[in-house]
Amino acid sequence: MTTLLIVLPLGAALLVWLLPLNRISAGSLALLAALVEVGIWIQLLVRYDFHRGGLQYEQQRSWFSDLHVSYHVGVYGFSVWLIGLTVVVMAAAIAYAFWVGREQTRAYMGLMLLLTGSIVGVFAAQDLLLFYAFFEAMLIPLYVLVGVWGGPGRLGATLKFVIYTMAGSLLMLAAIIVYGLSQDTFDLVDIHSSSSNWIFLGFVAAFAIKAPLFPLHGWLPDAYRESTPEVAAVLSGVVSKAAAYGFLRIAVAKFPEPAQHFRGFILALAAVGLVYGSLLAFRAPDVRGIVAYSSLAQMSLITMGVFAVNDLGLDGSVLQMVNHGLVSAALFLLAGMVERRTLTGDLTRIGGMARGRPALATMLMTTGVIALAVPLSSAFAGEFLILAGVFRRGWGWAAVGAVASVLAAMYVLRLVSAVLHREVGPAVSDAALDLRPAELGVVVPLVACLLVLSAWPAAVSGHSFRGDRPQADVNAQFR
Amino acid sequence: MTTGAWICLVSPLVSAILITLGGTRLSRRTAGYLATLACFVSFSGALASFVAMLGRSGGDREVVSTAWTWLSAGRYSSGFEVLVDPLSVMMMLIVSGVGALIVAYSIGYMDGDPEERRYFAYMSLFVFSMLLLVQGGNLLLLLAGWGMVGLSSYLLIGFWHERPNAIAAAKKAFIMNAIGDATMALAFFLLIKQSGGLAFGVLNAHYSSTTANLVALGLLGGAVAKSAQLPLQTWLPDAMEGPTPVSALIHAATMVTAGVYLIVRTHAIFEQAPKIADLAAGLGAGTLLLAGLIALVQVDIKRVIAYSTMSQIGYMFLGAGLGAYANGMFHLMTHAFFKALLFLAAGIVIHALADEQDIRKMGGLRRLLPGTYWASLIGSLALVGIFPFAGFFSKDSILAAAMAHGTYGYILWVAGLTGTFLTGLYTFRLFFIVFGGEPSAFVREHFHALKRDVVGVSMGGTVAVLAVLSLFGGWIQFSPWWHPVDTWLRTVAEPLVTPKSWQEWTSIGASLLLGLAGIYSAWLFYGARRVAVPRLDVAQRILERKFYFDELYDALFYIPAVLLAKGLYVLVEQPLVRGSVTELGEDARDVGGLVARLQTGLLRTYVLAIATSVAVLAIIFVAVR
Amino acid sequence: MTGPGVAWYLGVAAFLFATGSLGVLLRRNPLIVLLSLEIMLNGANLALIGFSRNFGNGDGQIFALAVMAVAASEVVVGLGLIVALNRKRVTLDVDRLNRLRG
Amino acid sequence: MIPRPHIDWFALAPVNSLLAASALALLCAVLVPRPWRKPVAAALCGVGYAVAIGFVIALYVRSGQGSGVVADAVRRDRLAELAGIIIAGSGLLATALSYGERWREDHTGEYYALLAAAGGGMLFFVSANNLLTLFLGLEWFSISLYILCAVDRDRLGGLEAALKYLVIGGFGSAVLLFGSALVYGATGVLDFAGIASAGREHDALLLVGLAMIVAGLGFKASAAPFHMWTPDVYEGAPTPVTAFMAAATKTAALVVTLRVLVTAFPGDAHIWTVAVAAIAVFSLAVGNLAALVQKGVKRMLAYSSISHAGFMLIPISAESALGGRALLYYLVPYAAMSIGAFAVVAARERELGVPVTIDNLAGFGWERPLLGISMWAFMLGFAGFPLTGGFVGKFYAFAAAYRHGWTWLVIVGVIATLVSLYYYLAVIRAMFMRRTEELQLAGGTVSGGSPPRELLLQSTVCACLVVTVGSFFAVQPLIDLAKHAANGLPF
Repeated sequence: MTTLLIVLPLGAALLVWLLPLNRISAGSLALLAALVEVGIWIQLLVRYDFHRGGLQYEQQRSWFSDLHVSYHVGVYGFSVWLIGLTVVVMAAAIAYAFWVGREQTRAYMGLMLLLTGSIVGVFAAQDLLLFYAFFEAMLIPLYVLVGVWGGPGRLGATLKFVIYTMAGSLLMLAAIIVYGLSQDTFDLVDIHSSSSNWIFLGFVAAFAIKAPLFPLHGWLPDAYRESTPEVAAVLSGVVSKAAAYGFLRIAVAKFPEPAQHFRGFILALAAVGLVYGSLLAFRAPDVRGIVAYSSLAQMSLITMGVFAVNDLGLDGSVLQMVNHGLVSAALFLLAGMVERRTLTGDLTRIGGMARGRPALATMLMTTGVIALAVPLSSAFAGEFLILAGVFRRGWGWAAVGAVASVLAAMYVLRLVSAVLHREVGPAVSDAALDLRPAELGVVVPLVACLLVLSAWPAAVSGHSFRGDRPQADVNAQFR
Repeated sequence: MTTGAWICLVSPLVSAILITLGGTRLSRRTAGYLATLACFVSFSGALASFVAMLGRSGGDREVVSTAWTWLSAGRYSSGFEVLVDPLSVMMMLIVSGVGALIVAYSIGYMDGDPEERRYFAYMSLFVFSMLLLVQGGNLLLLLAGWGMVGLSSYLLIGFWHERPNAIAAAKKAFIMNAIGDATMALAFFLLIKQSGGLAFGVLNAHYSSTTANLVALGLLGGAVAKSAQLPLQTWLPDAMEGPTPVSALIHAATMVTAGVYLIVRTHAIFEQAPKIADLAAGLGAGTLLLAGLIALVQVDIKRVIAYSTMSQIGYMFLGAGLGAYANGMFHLMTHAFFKALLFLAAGIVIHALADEQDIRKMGGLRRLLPGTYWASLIGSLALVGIFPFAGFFSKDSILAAAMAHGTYGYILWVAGLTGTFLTGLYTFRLFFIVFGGEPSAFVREHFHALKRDVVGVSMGGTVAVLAVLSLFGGWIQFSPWWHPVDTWLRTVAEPLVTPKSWQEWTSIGASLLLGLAGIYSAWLFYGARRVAVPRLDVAQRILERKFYFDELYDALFYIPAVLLAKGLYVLVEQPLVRGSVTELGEDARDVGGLVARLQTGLLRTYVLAIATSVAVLAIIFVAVR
Repeated sequence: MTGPGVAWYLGVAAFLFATGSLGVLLRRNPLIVLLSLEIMLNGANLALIGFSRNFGNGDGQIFALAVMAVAASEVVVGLGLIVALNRKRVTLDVDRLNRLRG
Repeated sequence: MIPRPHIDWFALAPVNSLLAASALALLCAVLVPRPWRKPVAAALCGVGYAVAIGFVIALYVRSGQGSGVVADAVRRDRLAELAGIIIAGSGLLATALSYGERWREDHTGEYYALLAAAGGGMLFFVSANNLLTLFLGLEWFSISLYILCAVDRDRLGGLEAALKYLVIGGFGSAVLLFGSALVYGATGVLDFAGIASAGREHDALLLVGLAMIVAGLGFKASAAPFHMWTPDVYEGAPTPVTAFMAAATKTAALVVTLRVLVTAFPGDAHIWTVAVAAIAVFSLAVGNLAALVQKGVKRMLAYSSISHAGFMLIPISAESALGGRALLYYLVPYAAMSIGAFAVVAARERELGVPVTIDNLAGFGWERPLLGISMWAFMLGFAGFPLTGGFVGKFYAFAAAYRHGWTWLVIVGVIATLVSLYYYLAVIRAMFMRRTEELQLAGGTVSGGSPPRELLLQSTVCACLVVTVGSFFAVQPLIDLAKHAANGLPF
């Protein structure tokens, strides 16, 4: 089943590329594939034995034996949730792209599917080299998606994005080689934990750039601004989670001592990033800027949770990964929908869009409110757990988090009211319609997921690690 | 008993969801009816559990019913559960009852607003959140409700979202409350660290004094933010930008008093941290004076009432902080009645004068709005605490409790009494200006009376009901002789102070006198206009600028934050973070240019290069052998 | 009878090789450059034959023979190229051959 | 009757078949009427390569353990045969690629004859077992290549390239030759095994000789600092020839380097491993940095081939069976990627009629999706992205370096890869992210309407694409091939 989850989108991508389809049929084929993917994931969710936990739906075939590299995939409890996030967000993104009607639809849809497959692969890979392969494979479609269909500044943005990311991943490659060869296996399950700081830093570099952590986020604003809304949604919603997953699955799980040794340092980076991102989001002049920097802040928060390395922090971070994935995806898509109507994201030129557009207002308000982690929302639950967890490592971290939560309220409300409230902005014409049914069909599922999670966050936080002891689970390297 | 509680909690949420999903399929009026119905259902649910509770003895009056595990991580877990005990039932009754009345009133007040549905959805959402706050079976849910009321208050203050002021006020309110939420959350983190859970039970555990102090401080932070006490009081007056019923429900009757409920609910921790408890009482006293003074110069009818709310909540904090929990809660209840009454009456006035709120343009409404005149008279007397109106019974008992608290208590007592005088003064200033004298030109021009239609009935009817409540609601308890509220709440929170009867009587006498004095002087200045209002420009300006708190906070927090953000962008983001990589790339290209320049295309250069490198290679080989 | 030691032969060979390479380095006429290449190769040949005699096995001499053949063909190709270039009215100067660079 | 050594004709069959093809092609240059000349000659050349491939594969299968042929002048072992497969394959592809090349028709016969001859020379070269055959093989294919560069006599660039190549190549082979002479002088033998067993490891003469041999081979592998001819020749030569050189010459040179160093000079490994590593680092630096600023695609690819010489010298410097495997594995996708890349360049060239620069690739990817996507894959492969064999190749190379204890070399390689991204991605960017409208041609003319569709060229590209991507998934079989080949060497 795991392999199916990975292969299905890839196959669909090939199909979309090879068959001479027109725009409609190509788009619907891709959408169909994405939805089937979701269906398969639901199967996985239902069949996965959360009580037993641990690695399930394993598959292993030797890739090249002399260095003990194998195609080894499987899912843990938290991988189930992250894969779910991926398939849902990708389905929404593909649907939106289909509705908007990107030119060269076949290429676009194929790349989106390819992306889906590789991201799922990242979350399912249980072999270091396979993980790396998928991790890199994500970059290929992203590069083209941003570079071809992106905005005016796309070329610079893509170049920066790729160079940054590759710098990190190549360090990771070096780390993987050293780590795997020194242990004479690349299997994430069998490989023993290491205490080498250098290897650890190699991995951390890659994930810290991908996440991103302050100050390695130089690629983020351009990439998020220049790419099409759905790609931005995927970037901040899903791709960044691959990094957080890496922190959790490799950096913390395989390097207990270094993780402890560098905890202060990384928590500090995350804390700075949290406040820094929130502040810059507060001054960002356009819708996407706010969301982009807020996602910098949120990823820092998640990293905090992971490196708290205790029950609360880990469970919270997994929950928050899912939340932020859905939230930022929804926000970017909504931003795209707003920009479609106003042709600009400049906050000074839009406003007052709530009047006569109840659907848009409701969606944006709901998502925004969840984004600022108002209590009783799933985002609040995640943030609460993370901060409670990191509080155990030192009250200062949690205090920073608390400050950031106030800042979050500030920038989200700024965003919401700049778009919806006050007098109507010059760029908003009365002809600008409310959300179309198709657009609702894209956003409502995401928001619905968020509301369900808000009613029952324990669904994720309580079903990510075996039993009730994530910490033990992590320290036992997920055995 | 729990079924009733669940019904009480869920029905407003259901109506909110229905109205949202229904959208335009519901007529505006229907939405109003739906919301009202839901509130009355939840009130009956509250009544049901109240009756059920009466049938039980003190010990097993506390029941927790868990629906599902809401949040869990590792060994920590919090259920989605309601706690039904005397305290929560009392709050349920107040919230759903007053809520129902005010929602009913809104049908009339909001009649004709294009976005009525949204309004009633928000209102139902608020009632749900408030009920969640008071019913939540553990601290986490309490915090959840805490935040949700903040949210719905934000939504309702900013209901008329095309008014920049309304939006600004809404943001301000939300962010001030977010600060409170944050401090509460920190307190909870500490609790989790110390005791591993957030059930109310953990509060009774014994903690080191530092822990207790910190936790209590965090909770107090939340309380003052929510109840607009010093130092986080500045948002409440601005919140009057919202529709009047909202001000009545959220910013007078229920939400802003949540701080008092919090202190009573978590009294166990405050009792372990007496200093913080005293601080709470002190803040209450300070606020009641501050607000009373500012209220003297306000010209916006709603703002005057808002400040009076602040000062009344000051009384409640005073009581709760001193450990006179029952008295605090009792005052909360009566205050809910008469303050709602005042606001709704003010609402009628505003409605009748085409949304004018400036009292300087009003006057002589006595003959035009007789019913409202009597209603607000009752309300004002109750507010000042004149026998036999509701405020009399509750306020005086608090003052008495203060006397029983030693020297510190006496200081607070004096403050409270001064407050009484101020209350009388500003309340009746408002009353005389609005109703006394002859109708002003403005009034004659704009006045239009209520008709006997749905609008009139919904507004007039609710005001009448509240008037009755403020008239007799206080008789439930007269602390010198009978005190059922005390006994009712005793199982939840044992009061720390029991004033002797002479203290009771002295404070009753004193406050009555001072209250009447206040009213009399108000009559001199504004009613009969015998004496000209004394003008002290400095004081006037300070009071009009509300002691410059807004300016102070802007200078202290907002402006630095903005500057910091800008600075970071200019100094860090642009040059260091964004620029660095591009520069690296440029450098690499430059080096590449140099290397490529070696490629002269001249054959002999190439040969030379090869020859030399061969020579070098050979020499090295021989050298290192 | 005995002649000079192998070292001498090596010396001469090296001298020839150096001369040839200097020729390639310094001369600008492609014909002379080709000539210098030949000299280099012949230096190598001399070394080979000298060593071969020294060791008394024939390998070196066979090698030398092969090298001569190769050298001849190389020169032929070179001349052909030069002729072709000349047809294009290019002055025979290797320093003019710098269209391809950078 | 004089005794003659036993001759294993089967072992020589590949070389001979190519020689035969070359001879026949030459004949048809005179006998076949002009209109038929091109197809016939090309067919002969192609058949020759095909047969050669067949023989080489058969040989690979049949020569489990290596054996000397013709009095040990030539070696028959799996190393030679595997290299032979790669070379002959590239030759076949190059033949297909050349068919569509537009130049004066009068010398096609000779062209294909030389192409076949060059291939034969390389096959002979990789199986060389002593210094004499080494030199002969080297000159054999070098001379053929000199002429191939100049085959289009109308293009001055070709002539200039050819002359430069000849002079510098001659210089290089002279160096190699003198080095061989010195080694002979030091040891008194010519065959590699003998040199190894002569026990003169620290003799100055031998070391100087070794240095010169390393230089000569590095020259053929176009490794810095012996690389300087590469960009000019690659740019000047006709694109199919460039493709052939890039793929086959490098393969031959690297394999032979591995063989010579390991079999003949194991005693001085401590010296030459460091030297080779240094050369590798130097090549990586020079190749990548210079490639950053190139405008012409062929020239850029030339520099990239220099940097790849660096990448593939890393495993040689590791001097281990793993290193051998890494090299032989890497050569497969590398050959495919270079031929494919140059094939795409050729296609664009024929379409525009002007040298291809990064700028005038604009929009190419959307006009010719197949070629565009293939080029995309090749560039990513060069850059070592997953889903291409380039990734696994780099991985193996670095792994070998790490096993040898040279983590620093891994780091250098990683940094080099990062730098290389700039120019590889520049190609993709031009092809897909720029619109055709942005394309200003310097005097060139876009052949209006639908560009020429060449079945041969496109199938060439497809074949390369298949190998490039396939080698990522089918690592195990390739590695097994490489393992058996490398085990022939005395590590």
